[in-house]
Amino acid sequence: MTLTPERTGFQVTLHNFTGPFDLLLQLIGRHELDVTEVALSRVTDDFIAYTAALGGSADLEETTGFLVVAATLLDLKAARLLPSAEVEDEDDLALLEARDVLFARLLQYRAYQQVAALFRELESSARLRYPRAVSLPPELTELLPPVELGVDAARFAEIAAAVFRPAPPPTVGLDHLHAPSVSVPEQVVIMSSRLEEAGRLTFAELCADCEHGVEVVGRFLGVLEMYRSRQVALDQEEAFAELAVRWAPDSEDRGTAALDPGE
Amino acid sequence: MSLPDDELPGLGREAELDAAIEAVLMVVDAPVPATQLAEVLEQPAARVTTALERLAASYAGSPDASGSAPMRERGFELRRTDEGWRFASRARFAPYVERFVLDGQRARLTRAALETLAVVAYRQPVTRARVSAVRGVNVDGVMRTLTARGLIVEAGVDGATGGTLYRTTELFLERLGLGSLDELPPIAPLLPEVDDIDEL
Amino acid sequence: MSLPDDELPGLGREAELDAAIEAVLMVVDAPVPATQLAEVLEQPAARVTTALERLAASYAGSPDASGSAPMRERGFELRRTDEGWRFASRARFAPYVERFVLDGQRARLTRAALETLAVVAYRQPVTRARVSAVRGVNVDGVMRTLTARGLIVEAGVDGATGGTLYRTTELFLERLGLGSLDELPPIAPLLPEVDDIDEL
Repeated sequence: MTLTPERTGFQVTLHNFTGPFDLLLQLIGRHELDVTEVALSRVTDDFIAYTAALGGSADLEETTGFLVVAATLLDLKAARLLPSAEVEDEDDLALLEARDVLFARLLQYRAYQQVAALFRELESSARLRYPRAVSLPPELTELLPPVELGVDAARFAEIAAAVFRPAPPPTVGLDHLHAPSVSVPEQVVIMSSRLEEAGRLTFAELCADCEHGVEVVGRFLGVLEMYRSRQVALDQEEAFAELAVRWAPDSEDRGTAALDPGE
Repeated sequence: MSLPDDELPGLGREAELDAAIEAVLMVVDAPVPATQLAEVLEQPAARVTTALERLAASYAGSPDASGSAPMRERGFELRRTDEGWRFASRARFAPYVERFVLDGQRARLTRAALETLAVVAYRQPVTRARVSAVRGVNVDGVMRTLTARGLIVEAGVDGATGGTLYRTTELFLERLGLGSLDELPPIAPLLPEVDDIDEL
Repeated sequence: MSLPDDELPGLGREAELDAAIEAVLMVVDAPVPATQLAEVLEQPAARVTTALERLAASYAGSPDASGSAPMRERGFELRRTDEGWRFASRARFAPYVERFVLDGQRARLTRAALETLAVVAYRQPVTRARVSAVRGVNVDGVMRTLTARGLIVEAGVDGATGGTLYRTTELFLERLGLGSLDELPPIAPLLPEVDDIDEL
């Protein structure tokens, strides 16, 4: 790589891309990096250059999509430039989570992209054989009995309506209007009192009364908060095993969970 | 519409020309003039006519001009009419063909046919592709049946897509007991939640 | 409807049975099960199936079981599907056939449309917002196009978000040459389960 002081100007050398994931995948492909490796910081500059070039040509929503990914990439790159430290504070955890989400989305997007390519092949081979599909010759049509619809006009209209109506009949879901707002400190209070009483609860038990996904998320963040402030210890036999939360205020006992996210 | 030349099988050999003609005639739902075949196959009309005659003779069990062994008489024939050439069942098997046609036939329309007819009735004139899109299934066969039964007819060509347009017939009104299309019951009241069925 | 027996050509000889089958298949508008043919021809189903297989092989240019000279490969083939048998044009002549049958509207799907279709196919029923999240772009326009072309349809409302759900149609399956959704190729095994990620 040569370092030249002045910028050589931005050049579009990619195929048409649709959306930030598409662009990112193309950049990763161009650098011959594996998506599953930590390739993101290497393509960050390219990605941001393209986002900048997008400028006024894209609409607000589209630009936002690119900017969200660009910001995530920048964060990740910045994190890699700094000396690696203990992952302790929430920002680091958030960053790791952001990276994982981005990877997961990229992998997901790539999987659908591969399927789409397969669809293209299926589509082109499926249509090579055209079936014989012809009308009855007139001499045979004459043999047929007179046609009957078997319905009256009113019934015919009902059939038409059934065809045009989006199926099944829509029912308006109202749940989303009352999505509870969840405060992490509140969840910490709830869980503290329960843990103080029970001593030890699995995470599933702690969440047994949650009605919404967002409450589970709130409790999980609450557990992390309590772990950080040394109120609880965490036990987990192995990755993906059941997580148990123990009440252990101010103790040095950190539990047996493999929480090192640096792996 | 034009295809890259390298995708086209060459038709220099007679066997290949014959096969290409067979492929087209097997699928097309109307007699095809030799001149139109010649144009599409990019061959001289005389050569195509010779090929058609050769094919017709071979289906009848005559040895073909190439001197190869005669084929047995086939159950189909290549029939030449004023409008062009088309495949047809050989006349002497007509009893079986008629029995087959009547066997599967019911006087009453199927539910699928009624639904397709309903789309044509309320959206006419309408292309087959449009009807197909509304119903989410291929309607080619049903549209042919409705045409053969005299309930719908072709009504020109859609300017935008080039697709054939269809409308309902007098027979349709008669079978429904209506004097005119204006008497079709409105379906908007049956679709309270749909603002504009054209969107569908 | 019943015909006097003396009008029916005897089908004792294999060549005659083959020809009778050809004659019937020439007028059908949809695949015909061997059993239905057997009924109409008053022959054992096994004998009819053997004949159908013999015909299919002979159109492909294989010597038939009677040991007579091999026929050249024809421009048509006899196709067996789950629903039955019917004639179709041979794949390699598709470029010529398409010049006749394309109804002015067989635009290939764009990459964006295919990708969107892929997400709907594997996640159905699915809301537009969900598809949009997977693709990372707004998909409103593409979803409208796919709906207008009958490849996807509305399928109720998501209880949690109130968003309209979408699913693929039979037309979609037909377009890809699939018999059912079960035949969709398995999606890449490394696809992480990201349903929950979408919630965050």
